Amino acid sequence: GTPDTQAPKAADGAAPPAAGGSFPRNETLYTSGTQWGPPANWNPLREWDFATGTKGLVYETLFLYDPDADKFTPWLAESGEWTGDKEYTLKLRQGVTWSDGKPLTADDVVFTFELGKMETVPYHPVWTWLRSAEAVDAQTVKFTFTKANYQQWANNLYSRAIVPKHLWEGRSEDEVMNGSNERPVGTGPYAYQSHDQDRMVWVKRDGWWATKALSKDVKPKYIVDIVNSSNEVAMGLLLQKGLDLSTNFLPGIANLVKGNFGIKTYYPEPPYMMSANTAWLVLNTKKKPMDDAEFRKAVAFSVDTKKIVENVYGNLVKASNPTGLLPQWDKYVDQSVVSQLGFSYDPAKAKKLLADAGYKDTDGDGFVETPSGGKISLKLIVPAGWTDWMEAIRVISAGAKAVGINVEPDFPDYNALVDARNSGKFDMVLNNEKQLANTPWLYYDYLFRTPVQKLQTTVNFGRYENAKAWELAQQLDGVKPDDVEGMKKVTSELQKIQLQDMPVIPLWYNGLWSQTSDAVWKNWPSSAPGAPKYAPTVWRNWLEMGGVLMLTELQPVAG
Amino acid sequence: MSLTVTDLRVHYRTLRGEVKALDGVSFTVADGEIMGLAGESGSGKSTLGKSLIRLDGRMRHVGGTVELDGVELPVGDSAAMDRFRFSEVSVIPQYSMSALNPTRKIGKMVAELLASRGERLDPAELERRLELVGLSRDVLGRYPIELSGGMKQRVVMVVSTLLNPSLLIADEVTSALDVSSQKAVARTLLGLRDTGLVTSMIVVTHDISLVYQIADTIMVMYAGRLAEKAPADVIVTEPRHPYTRLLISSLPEVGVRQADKRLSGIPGSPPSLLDPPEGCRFRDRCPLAFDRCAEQPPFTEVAPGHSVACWKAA
Amino acid sequence: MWRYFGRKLLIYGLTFFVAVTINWMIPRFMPGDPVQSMLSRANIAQPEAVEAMRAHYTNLFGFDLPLWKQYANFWAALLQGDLGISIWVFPTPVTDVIVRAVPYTLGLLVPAILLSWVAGNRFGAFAARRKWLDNTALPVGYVLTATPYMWLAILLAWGLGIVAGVLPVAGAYSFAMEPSWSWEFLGSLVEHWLLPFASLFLVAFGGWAIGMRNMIIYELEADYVHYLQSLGASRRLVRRYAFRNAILPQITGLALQLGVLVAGALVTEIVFSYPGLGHLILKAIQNQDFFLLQGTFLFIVIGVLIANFVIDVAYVVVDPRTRIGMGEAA
Amino acid sequence: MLRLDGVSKIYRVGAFGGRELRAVSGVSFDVNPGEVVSLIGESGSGKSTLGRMVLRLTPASEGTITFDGTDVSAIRSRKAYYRQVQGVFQDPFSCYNPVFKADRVFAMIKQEYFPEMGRAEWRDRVESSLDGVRLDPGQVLGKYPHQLSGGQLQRMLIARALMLDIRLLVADEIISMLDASTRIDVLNLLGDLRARGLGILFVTHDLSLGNYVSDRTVVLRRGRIAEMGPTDRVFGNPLHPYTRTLLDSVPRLHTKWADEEPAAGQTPCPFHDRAPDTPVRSDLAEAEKEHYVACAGSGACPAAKETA
Amino acid sequence: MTAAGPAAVVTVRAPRREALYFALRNGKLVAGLVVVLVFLLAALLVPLTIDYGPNDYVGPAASAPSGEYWFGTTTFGQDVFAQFAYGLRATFLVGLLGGGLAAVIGMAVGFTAGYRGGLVDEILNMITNIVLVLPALVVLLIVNAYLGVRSVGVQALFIGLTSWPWAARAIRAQTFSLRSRDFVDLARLSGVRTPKIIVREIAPNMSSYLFMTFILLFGGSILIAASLDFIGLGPTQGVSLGLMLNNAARWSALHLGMWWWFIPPGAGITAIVGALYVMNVGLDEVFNPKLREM
Ligand SMILES: Nc1ncnc2c1ncn2[C@@H]1O[C@H](COP(=O)(O)OP(=O)(O)OP(=O)(O)O)[C@@H](O)[C@H]1O
Ligand SMILES: Nc1ncnc2c1ncn2[C@@H]1O[C@H](COP(=O)(O)OP(=O)(O)OP(=O)(O)O)[C@@H](O)[C@H]1O
Ligand SMILES: [Mg+2]
Ligand SMILES: [Mg+2]
Repeated sequence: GTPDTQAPKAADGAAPPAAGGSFPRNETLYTSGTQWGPPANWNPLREWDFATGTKGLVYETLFLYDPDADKFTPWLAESGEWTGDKEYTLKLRQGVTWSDGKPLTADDVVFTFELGKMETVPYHPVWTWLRSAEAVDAQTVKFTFTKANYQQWANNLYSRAIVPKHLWEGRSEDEVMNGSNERPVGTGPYAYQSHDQDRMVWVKRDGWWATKALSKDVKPKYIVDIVNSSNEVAMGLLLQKGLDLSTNFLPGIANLVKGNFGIKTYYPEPPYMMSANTAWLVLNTKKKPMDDAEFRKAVAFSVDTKKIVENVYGNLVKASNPTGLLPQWDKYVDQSVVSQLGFSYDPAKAKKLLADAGYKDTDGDGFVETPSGGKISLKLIVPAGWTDWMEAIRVISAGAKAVGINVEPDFPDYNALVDARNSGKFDMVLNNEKQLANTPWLYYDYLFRTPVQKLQTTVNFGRYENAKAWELAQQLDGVKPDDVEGMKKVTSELQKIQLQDMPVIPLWYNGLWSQTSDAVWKNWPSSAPGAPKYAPTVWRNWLEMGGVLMLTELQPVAG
Repeated sequence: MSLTVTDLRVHYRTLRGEVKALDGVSFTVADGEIMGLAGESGSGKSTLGKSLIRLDGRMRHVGGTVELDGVELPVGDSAAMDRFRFSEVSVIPQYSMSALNPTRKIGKMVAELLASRGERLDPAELERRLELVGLSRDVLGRYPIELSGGMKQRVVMVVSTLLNPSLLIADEVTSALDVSSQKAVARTLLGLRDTGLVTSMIVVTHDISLVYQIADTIMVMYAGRLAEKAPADVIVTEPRHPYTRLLISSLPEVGVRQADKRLSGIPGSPPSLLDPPEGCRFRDRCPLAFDRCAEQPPFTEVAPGHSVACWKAA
Repeated sequence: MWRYFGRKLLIYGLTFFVAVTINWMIPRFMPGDPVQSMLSRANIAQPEAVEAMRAHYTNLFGFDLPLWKQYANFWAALLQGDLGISIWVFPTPVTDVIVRAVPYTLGLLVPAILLSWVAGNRFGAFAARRKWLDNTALPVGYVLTATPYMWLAILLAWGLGIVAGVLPVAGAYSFAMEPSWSWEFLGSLVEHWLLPFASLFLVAFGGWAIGMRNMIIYELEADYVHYLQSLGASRRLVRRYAFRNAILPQITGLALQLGVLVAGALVTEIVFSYPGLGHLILKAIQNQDFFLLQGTFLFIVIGVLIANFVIDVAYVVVDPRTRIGMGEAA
Repeated sequence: MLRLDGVSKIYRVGAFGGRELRAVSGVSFDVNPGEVVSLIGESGSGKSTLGRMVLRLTPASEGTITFDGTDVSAIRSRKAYYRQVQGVFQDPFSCYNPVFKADRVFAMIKQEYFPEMGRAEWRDRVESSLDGVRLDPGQVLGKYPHQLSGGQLQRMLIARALMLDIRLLVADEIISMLDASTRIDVLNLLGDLRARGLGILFVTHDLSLGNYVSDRTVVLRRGRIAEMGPTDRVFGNPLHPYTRTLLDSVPRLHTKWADEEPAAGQTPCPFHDRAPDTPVRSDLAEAEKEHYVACAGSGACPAAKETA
Repeated sequence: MTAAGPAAVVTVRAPRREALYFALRNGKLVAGLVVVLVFLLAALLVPLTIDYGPNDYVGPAASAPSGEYWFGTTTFGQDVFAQFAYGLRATFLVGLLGGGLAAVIGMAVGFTAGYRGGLVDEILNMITNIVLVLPALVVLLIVNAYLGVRSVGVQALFIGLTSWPWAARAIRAQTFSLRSRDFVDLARLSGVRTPKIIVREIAPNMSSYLFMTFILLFGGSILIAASLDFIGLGPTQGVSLGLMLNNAARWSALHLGMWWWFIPPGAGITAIVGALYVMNVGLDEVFNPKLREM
C-alpha cells in the first residue's frame, strides 16, 4: 500500500515502502558520499556524524546560505537584523510546525541556543560572547552580546539546527550530546523511514511549511542515502544507475563525464567540481629551518601544484590562489598584493630564495644545509591510506628535492598523525579541515589564531605566532558581513602578512565532489545556463548551503 | 596337485635395471601340505609369496605359469587375479599390525569386505573361527586400535582364511614376535590346516627352526632361485645342498654354548640380483664348488619329495 | 577422550585469555590518543569546545583510569557481554554493531567452508582416481589455491558484475528494498551473496581438492589398502576406506585453515562491500575505532574457537583412535 | 664393575602423564669384567629399558646404577662415561643416519674424543678396529648405509664402540635383525671380546642365543627378575614356570614342540614353596648357589596380585 | 594451503644422484621451478633495465598496454610493468623473509619441543596451539593497524611472527619420530651435544621436509602480505604486487576498464604461489619413493 506519511506516524518509521518491499525507482533519490558508517544517530547536535540529512531534511536552520551568491535566505526565520551594536533580533516564520504537529516558537530557538551552555555542545563557545537569548514573543527572539562577532554570528544563523523544546527539555547533557535521538522530530520536509548498516532512508512528509509559505516542494518521495564503503563502489553504483547523486571523490570520473555514460558534474570541463575547501601544506614554524620565512617561501615555490592537479587528480581539482581563499571568496582577494607577493611553481626562484637566505649544499649530497651548516631532513606526513594525498605528497617531495630540500614523504597512521600534528611534533603536514562558509574569517582564524596551546586541536597547526595577524583576524570578525569593502580592507592586510611570512602554503581546492546521473532525475544544479546553481550535495552541513533547494528543483525524468 | 609353479620369473623394475628377484622357479605344493619357505634375506621369498597373489606396481611378471587346482592363475593381470584372491589364494601379510582399516570396526570391515566380494557373511561361522584362534566374538565390535598386536595378527588370520582358500601364504608372520607368541601363532597356522579351512600353505620365514615345527616340507631359496626342497625332517637332518647344510649348521641349538661348540657362519655374501652371474649362484661361497658349477644346476628330484639344485647332490 | 577434550578446552581457555589480553593491550600502548583523533574527525571549529569534549570522552571511555583498572574493567565488562561503545558509529554499543554484521559473515563463511570442504574433498578423491583427470584438473586446483582471495573477488566482480553486469557487486541486498520475508527480498539477498560466496568457495575448493588428492595417494599406499587389494576387495571399497581415512587429516586441516578462511572472508567482504565483519574491521581500521576493532577481533577469535571445538568433536566422532584415548589427534 | 641396585623405571603415559607404567621394577644384578650377562624376556619385559638406563639414555626412576662404585647418574661428564661404556642396538639400519656415509659413526667419535689426532693415524686406528671385527675396510668405508649389509653395519657399530677403550658393552638385541647365517659371526665376535676382558650386557629374547654366549642369565618378566643365575644352571634347571614356558617355546631343530603345555597354576611356586632354609635376597630366593628365582605369580601365591 | 601431505618422514635412503634423477624427470617440479625462476629473474633483472622509479609519472595517464609501456600505465601515468617488476621484488622479499622467519621459528620451536619432550614440549606445544588457533591474519590486521607498517621488512617480520605454528607442529611431529631413531642415541653415545644432534643428525634427515615447509611458508607469506597490502595495511614505501592491486581498486581501475592495472599483479602472485605449490608436490614425489611414478 501507500506509505502513511502522516507526520507523527512516519516518525515511527515502520511504514513499508511499497508492494513487494521495494521503493519505486522513479520516486526515489539515491544519494551517497556523506555517510562513512552506518547511520547511528539522528542527533543534530552531533554535527560530525549524524545520519545524512538529519540537519537539513529533518531539522532546519534559521537561514539558508548560498555561498556562490554570498546570500542569506530566511528559512525558519522570516527575518533577522542587528537592532543595536550588540543586539540581534530575529523574527520567526508563522505556521511552521514540528512533525508531531506542535508549532515552532521562539522558545524553541532560545532553548536550542541555550543548549550551548552545556560544555560539550559544539557551539558552546558562542556563549563567551553571547550574553543572552530571550523570547520576546512567540515569534521573536532577541540576542544580546558582550562582543559583537558579526561574522561568526552570521555563521551561526545558518549552522544551528533548531530542536523542539518540548521534546528535548529535561535531557541530560549526556543524552543531549551522546543520545542517538532515534525518532527525530523536526520541521523539515522529510521523516525517518528506516535505516540499515548500509543505508538511510527518508520519506517525504506532508505538511512541510515551505510548501505553503514558499511554494517549494521537495520532489523525491524517498531519499535513500547509501553508506559509502569505498569510492569504487559508489562509482559502480553510479554507472549501474543505482545512484542518482554521488558526492564521493571518484578518481577518473572526468573520463566518464566526457564519455557517454549519462554522468554529469557541475562543470562539464575542468575543474568539474565546485570548490569546497583548501588543501594546505602546514609547516611547523617552531622547528628549524621552517621558522625561517624565506625557507618557507622557497618550499612554496618548489611545489608543482599543476602536476598534482593533473596527474593525481586528473584535473578534478583546481590549483589554489596564493592566498588560499576559495573561489567563492574571490572578492576578498587583494589582487595587487597577490601579484606582488604571490608564488607559483618556479624551481629556479626557489633555489634562488634558498641561496639568498644562505641555504647551500655544503656537503655535496644534493641537498642544502642550513646557513649554520646543519643538515636538513624533513618529513612530510599524511595519513596512511589516504591515497590521493599520498600521491600528492610524493609529488611535493619530488619537487622539494629537485630544488635541494630534503623532504621525505611519510605515511603514519591517522592517530599518530593527529597526535604529532596537535602536539607540534611534525615537520610538514597536509591539512584541509576548514570548509567553505559564509566568511573568510574562518580561514584567518585557522591560520593565525593565538595563543598557541600545548595541543593545537583545530587551528594553527603550524604554531605560527603573529600578534598583528591575530589582531587583524579578530578585527575582521567585528566587521558586518554586508560591509564587503570593510572586510576587504582587513583581508588585504592579512594577505600581505600571509604571503610575506608564508606560515602555511595553500596548494589546491578540494572539490565539492558531486556527480549526478540523469537516468531518473533531471534538472541538477550545474554551470549550464538556466540550470539551478545550488551546491549539488548532501554533505553534512551543506544541505543548508543549497542542498535542500536542489531537492526542490529536481524533476523526474519519466512522468 | 594343489599348486604347481613352473619356471616363474618376476623382476623388479628399478633405475639401474631389472632386479631378477625370481629367476625361473618351479615347484609344487600338494593338497594339505604346509611348505616352509626359508632362505637368506633378499633371496626372493617375499617376492615369491607376492607373485602368487598380488604383484605390486614395480613387479613385472616376466614368464612362467602358476597353476592352482588345475586352473592357471593370471598372475600378471591384477584385475583378472581378483577372482582368485581370497577365495583361492589368500595371504597373511607380514604387516598384520597395520593391515586393518583403523577407522572401521572389525565386524563391519569383514562384512563389507565379504560384500564387496559378493559373499554373504555367516556370523555363526565367523564366531566359530574366532573361537578357533582363541578370540571372543566381541572383537568384532572393536576397532583395530583396541586390540593387542597378537590379537590383530589372529584377526587377520581369521579374515584371510574366511573363504577357505586352497592356498594360504603366510609371509614372515612370526618374525616380529617373541618366542612365546611365535609359538602361539605357529600353532594357529597348523590348526588352520588341520581343521581343513585351508588346503595348503606356504609359510615364508627365515627362521628354519620355527618353520620346522609346523611344516611338512621346507623349501630353501638362494638368490632368486630354488636351492632345495624336501620334507622338513630331511632338510634338517640330511640337507643335500651345500647352502642348506651351512645354514642348518650355523643355527645355535638351545643348550649349545660357544665355549663348548663354536658354530660358524657362511662367509661372503649373495650376488646382486641386478646382474646375477651365470651358473650356480652359490658357487662363490660354496666349499664344494667345482668347474661344472659355472653351469646352472637343474632343480631335480634326488629322492622322493626331495629336490636339489646342485651338481654335487645328485 | 575426556582428557582430550579437557586439554583442548584448556588450550581454548588460554587462547581466549591471551587474545583478550593482546586485544586490550595493543591500543593502549600505541602512539596516538583515540579520543583526540575522534574529535579531530569531528571537525569542530572552536578549540575550546574540543578541549571540553576531550575531557568528556576520555572519561566516558575510561582512559583516565590506571591501567590495571582499565584491564580489570575490560574483563568485567567483557564477561557481561559489553564490548564498549563504537567510536565509528557512536553511540551504538560495539556488540550491537557486531551482532548486525555477524549474520552476513556467517551466511558467507559457513556455506563457503562447508561446501568447499565437501566438494573439494569429493573432487580431490575423484581426481586422484584417473590419471588424465589428475593431470588436467589439478593444475586448476593449484591455481585456485594460489589465488589471493581479493584478486579472484576482483576478477569476478569485474567480469560478472561490471563487464557482464549480471550480478550486483556491492551490498547485501538491493538498495531499493527493505528487509522483509518476500521472495523478492530473498532473491535479492541471494543475488548479492553469490559473488562473494563464489570467490571464497573457489579458492578454498582448490585447496581441499589438492589436499584430498595428496592424502588419497598416500592412503592408497597404506598397508590396509594393500591387504584389501590382496584379498581382491572391490575398488569401490578400497576407495571408500581410503577416503574415510584421508578425510581425517582433512578435518584437522580444516581446523588449521579456519583462520585463513576467516581472513579470506574478511578480504572478500571488503571487495564486495558486504556488510559483514570484514567490512567492519576495515572501517574500524580506517576510523581508528579501537573498541570496534577489539570487539570484532574478540568475536572472530571466539568464533574460531567454537568452530575449532566443533571440529574437534567431529574428529572424535569419526576417528576411533581419539575415542579410545590413545592420545592426541594431529 | 657394573652394579644395578633396585633399579626401576616408571614411564608416564597418556595425556599429561596421567597413567604410570612400570617398565622395570626393582632389578638388581652385576656385570663383571670379562663376563657376558644375558638379559632374556619376552617383548615388553623391560630389557631395552634397562639397557638404556645403563647407557644413561634414560634416567632411572628408582634405585641406583653404579659403575666402578660411582653412581652413573652422578657422573658429570657423559663423555667420560661413554669412553668406558658403549652400546650397540638392535636395528643396525636405523643406527646409521641414512643421509650420510656409514663411516660417519667413526667420524663422530673422532670429533668428540680425538680431535687432535692426525688423519692418517686415525685411519689406521679405524682400519685396525675394523680388522678386529673382521671387516675389510676397503669394502665398508666410504659407502652409504644402504649399500652395506646388516651384518656389516652391525659389525661396524661394534668396531665403533671398540675405538674407545671400553670396558662394558650393552648389546641390545644386536642379532635379531640379522640373517641366520650372519648372526653366528656376530655372536662369535662377542665371545672373542669377552675373552679380551670386556663386560657385556647381552639383551635378547632368543634363549638359544643367550645360552650360546653368556656366562650368566637374567630372565626378566614384566619388568621384574623372574630368575637369574649362571647360564648353565638356569637353562639346565629352570625353576621359574615362566622360564620354562620360554624354553618350551623355543623352536628346536630336530625336536618338535611337545603337544600339551603345562598348566601354570598347578606347578609349585619356586619362591613361596621353597625349602625352608633357602636364603632370600629381597624378592628372590637363592634356590641353588647363585641361582635366584622369584615368585611364580600364579593364582595360589600370596603375591599374585602384585605381579599379575 | 598448508595441508599438503601427511607427515611422512622422508628418509633419503637413496643417494643424491637418484633424487636428482627423479627431480629432473618430475614434470611438476621442473615446471614449478621454471615459473618461479622466470619471475625471480624478472624481479632481479628488469628493474636494472628501467631508468625510472616504479612510482614516477612517466607516461600518459591510463593508457592501455603498448609497445612502449608493455603493461600500460596507471591513472597517474606510472608504468605498470615497472611497478610489476619492482613489486615482484617486494613479493619475493616478503616471501623470503616472512617465510624464512616463520621457518626459523617453526624449526626452533618444533625441534626443541620434539627433541626435548616433557615439560618443555608441553609448554611449547601450548604456545603453538594458542598461536595456531588465533586467526593470524586478524592478529596481523590488529597489529598492523596499530603499529603501522613502513617497509616490506617490517611486514615480513609480522608475518613471520604469526605464521609459524603449523610448521612448528609438523616439525615437532617429525622430530618426535626421528628422536627415537637409534642413530640419535648413537650420536648421544658418541658424546655429541643436543643442539649439534638436532642440527647435524635430525635436521639433515628431514631436509626435504624442511624445504617443503619453507616453500609452503614462502607462498603463504606472499598471500598474507598481498591481503594486508590490499586492505591498506601494507608498507607505505615502495611497491608490491598487493599494493598495486590495492591502488588499482582504490583508483577505480575496474570501473574505468583499466584491466591492465589489476590483472598483472594478481596473476603474478597466483603464478608464483601456484608454482611453489606445484613444486612442493613435485618435491614430495621426488623424495617419497612411494609416490614416484615409474
Ligand atoms: N621394490 C623393489 N624394488 C627393487 N628391488 C626389490 C624390491 N623389493 C625387493 N627387491 C629385491 O628383490 C630381491 C628379493 O626380495 P624379497 O623381498 O623377495 O626377499 P626376501 O627373501 O623376502 O628377504 P627378507 O628375508 O629380507 O624379507 C632382493 O634382492 C631385493 O633387494
Ligand atoms: N619412552 C617410553 N615411554 C613410555 N613407555 C615406554 C617407553 N619406552 C618403553 N616403554 C614401555 O616400557 C615397557 C618395556 O619396554 P622395553 O622396550 O624395555 O621392552 P623390551 O623388553 O626391550 O621389549 P622388546 O623385546 O620388544 O624390545 C614396554 O611396555 C614399553 O611399552
Ligand atoms: Mg621378505
Ligand atoms: Mg627391546
